[in-house]
Amino acid sequence: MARITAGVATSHVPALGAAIDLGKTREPYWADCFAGYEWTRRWESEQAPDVIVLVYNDHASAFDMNVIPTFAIGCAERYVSADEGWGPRPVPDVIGHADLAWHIAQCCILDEFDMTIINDMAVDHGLTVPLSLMFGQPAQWPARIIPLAVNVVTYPPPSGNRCWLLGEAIARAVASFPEDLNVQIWGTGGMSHQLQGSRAGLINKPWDTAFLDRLTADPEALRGIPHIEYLREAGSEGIELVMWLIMRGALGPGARELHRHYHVPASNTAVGHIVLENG
Amino acid sequence: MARITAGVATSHVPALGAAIDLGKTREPYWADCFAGYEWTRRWESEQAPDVIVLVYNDHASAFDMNVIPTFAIGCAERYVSADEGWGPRPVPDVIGHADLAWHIAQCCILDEFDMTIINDMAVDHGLTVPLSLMFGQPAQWPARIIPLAVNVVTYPPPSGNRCWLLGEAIARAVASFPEDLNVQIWGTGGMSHQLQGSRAGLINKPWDTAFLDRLTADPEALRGIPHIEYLREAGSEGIELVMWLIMRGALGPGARELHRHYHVPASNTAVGHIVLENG
Amino acid sequence: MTAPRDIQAYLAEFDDIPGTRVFTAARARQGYWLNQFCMSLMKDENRRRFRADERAYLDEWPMTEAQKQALLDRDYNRAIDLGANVYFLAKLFFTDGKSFLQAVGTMTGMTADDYQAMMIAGGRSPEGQRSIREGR
Amino acid sequence: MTAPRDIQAYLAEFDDIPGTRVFTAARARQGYWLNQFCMSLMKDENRRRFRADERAYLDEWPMTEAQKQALLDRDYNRAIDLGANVYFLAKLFFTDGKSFLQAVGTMTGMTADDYQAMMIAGGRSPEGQRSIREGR
Ligand SMILES: [Fe+3]
Ligand SMILES: [Fe+3]
Repeated sequence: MARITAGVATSHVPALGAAIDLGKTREPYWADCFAGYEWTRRWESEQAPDVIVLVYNDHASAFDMNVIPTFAIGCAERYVSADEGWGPRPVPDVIGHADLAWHIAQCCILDEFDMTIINDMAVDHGLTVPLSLMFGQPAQWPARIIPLAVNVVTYPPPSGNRCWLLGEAIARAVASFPEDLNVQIWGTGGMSHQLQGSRAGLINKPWDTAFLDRLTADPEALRGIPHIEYLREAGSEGIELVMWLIMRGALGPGARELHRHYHVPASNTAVGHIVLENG
Repeated sequence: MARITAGVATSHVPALGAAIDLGKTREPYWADCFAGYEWTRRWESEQAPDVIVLVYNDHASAFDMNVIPTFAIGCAERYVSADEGWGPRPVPDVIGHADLAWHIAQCCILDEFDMTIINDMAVDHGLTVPLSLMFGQPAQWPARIIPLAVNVVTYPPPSGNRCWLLGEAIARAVASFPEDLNVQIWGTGGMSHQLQGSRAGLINKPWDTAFLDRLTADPEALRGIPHIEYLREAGSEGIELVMWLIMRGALGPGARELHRHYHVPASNTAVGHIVLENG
Repeated sequence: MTAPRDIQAYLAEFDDIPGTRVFTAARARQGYWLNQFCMSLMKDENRRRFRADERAYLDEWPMTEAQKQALLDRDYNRAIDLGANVYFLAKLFFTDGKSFLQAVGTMTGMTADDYQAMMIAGGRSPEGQRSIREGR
Repeated sequence: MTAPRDIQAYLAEFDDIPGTRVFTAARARQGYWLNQFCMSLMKDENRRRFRADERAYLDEWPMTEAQKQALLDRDYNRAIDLGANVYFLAKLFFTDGKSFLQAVGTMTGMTADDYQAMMIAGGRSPEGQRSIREGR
């Protein structure tokens, strides 16, 4: 039986990917930021998950203004890296797990989630930067990936509560998959950042820290945070944090914090990262 | 304030469109079938709805195997007729109501429906045949249309209950739209038909009749019909009837039957049609 | 919530319907390229190229030989067995200038006239066609 | 259900955030072609054509003159006022060989060095930046 063993959350700042691709991770600007992922890289190599349900948002790469799915689940065999304007990132193709992805898609639709099934899409930095952070620069990614793209660009995104509920539905679906698989779920994006206007560069460390604390101390409280609070407190792009709630909703109430990292800045963004053991 | 004044359901058999386009509606094969729409054509011209929320399914026209949205709402200004293999139907472009469509999309997402927003798509016979049935061959369609495409091709489609709940959410959304608009909601597809295999040609008049009866006599009972019952009783393509429940869910409990028509056959299909006054 | 929660039980019931193949994930995956080929026939240019040399056009798609042969033979039941869905196949029906009535009728083993006559007489009865297991 | 049900109230709150334009339906509609133009820069061929003659390439898109001028000027605040979203604009940043840090900094009125220094010092404080109405 497949089981979700852990949840991982991390920012997915494109500059982090560029720093890895260009071999700059030991430069003074980046060293502390990347140091916080070393624990996780060791832990991931021990854990060796078979499949990762990777919750991220497409940043106007696979989806333009013509098709805006709230929840899109990738059921393909393979995904290429998107060309976001400076050529595709030099990373391996992402190999899907079509059996489990279709299983989750079907279960979630029966569970009254209005999924969009995707069989062909390019994946952008939102998905590939977390892979690079956890796995470095391997010839091929060490796990199969199920991309779950959430609209957080065009308003309204799904509510935090809806994200949490989807996480619960994904957990039920994984638990009903007959094959014995070690599955992780990752939530990506955030933490506080704003990429526009006179308020650009906003960072709210106290709010981010409270968010990280509440992932274990009071996760239910996170479900009720309205969009306006993300926007006011964590900046216009901080809304990405609703995606962490899909990850958290998929874990049990007793999930335990194994590792945490918080660093300012990476480009315009507060980098946040946490590893939760399911329980 | 916008208000949903009526619900209309009808089959959307492509051959009905072809019969209209080719001027064959008075031929013996077709005359009785089209006669049942005459009452509605007069009624529609009196009603003069401003906007129609037109629930239909795309038949592998706008959406291929690469993108399969459960609920896709058209927010565009205009939609062209799809080329389904014999050239586009010679019908006017469909003019959207982007203000109301975006309003419904936003409200439904806040209401925790996981909509896919669409800004560019061609519309196939599922949408254009009902327009031809109700409005004939005008130079332009007399109402603005909000296409709502439901996946009933790749399994699982949404449950009947989920469709009903979406109808309720659409009704709340319309009621909160500030402009004074006469809005109808149409549910299309069905009734019993099967387009494959040795069971092709299946028609189940008693089951179809009971379905039509229950739309006013016991609508709540319709919510609970499982997919397998549609498949067994109404044929593999009879599953389209779940779309009628979006229409019915958008009307009040006291909706009243104004008109009904049932005819076998149109091509492979049992044509069903009903007009419900909201209440 | 009235939907069945157990996807295996949900899917298993579909195999109990006589002469019917439900377009499940398994079929959607098997028929992916076949169905994408059908979609390509929505463009007149592609219809022309297909008509000019069916085999050559089919060879541009990564389908199995069996899938290609089913399409060349217009053996729609076989195509559906191999993952086709009728709404995708419809692009081929229409490319051939056939109606749904004509094309679907070929899947029943009946002559076109007999199938048409059955439909005019009220269609195929659901009696005995609902469930293999229960014989109803 | 914790989500606000009243869409007007939901949207109205967004106007209370200093220096922030939320990508609502109204903005998405206004910026449709501008954003679709940006998407076109995901192809190297289009980036080359754009770089060779920006004005001519922009004229292929049904944008307003004001939208085209904002893009020619790389005035990203103005572009966002006219319906752009930053993730679409990013295709232009990258076409120009600029990072998010460089491009976003230009929207603050600060010099690139000052903006970079502010970020290294911990970023912009949210104090006074949360609500115009409440001055907090
Ligand atoms: Fe992001
Ligand atoms: Fe249909």
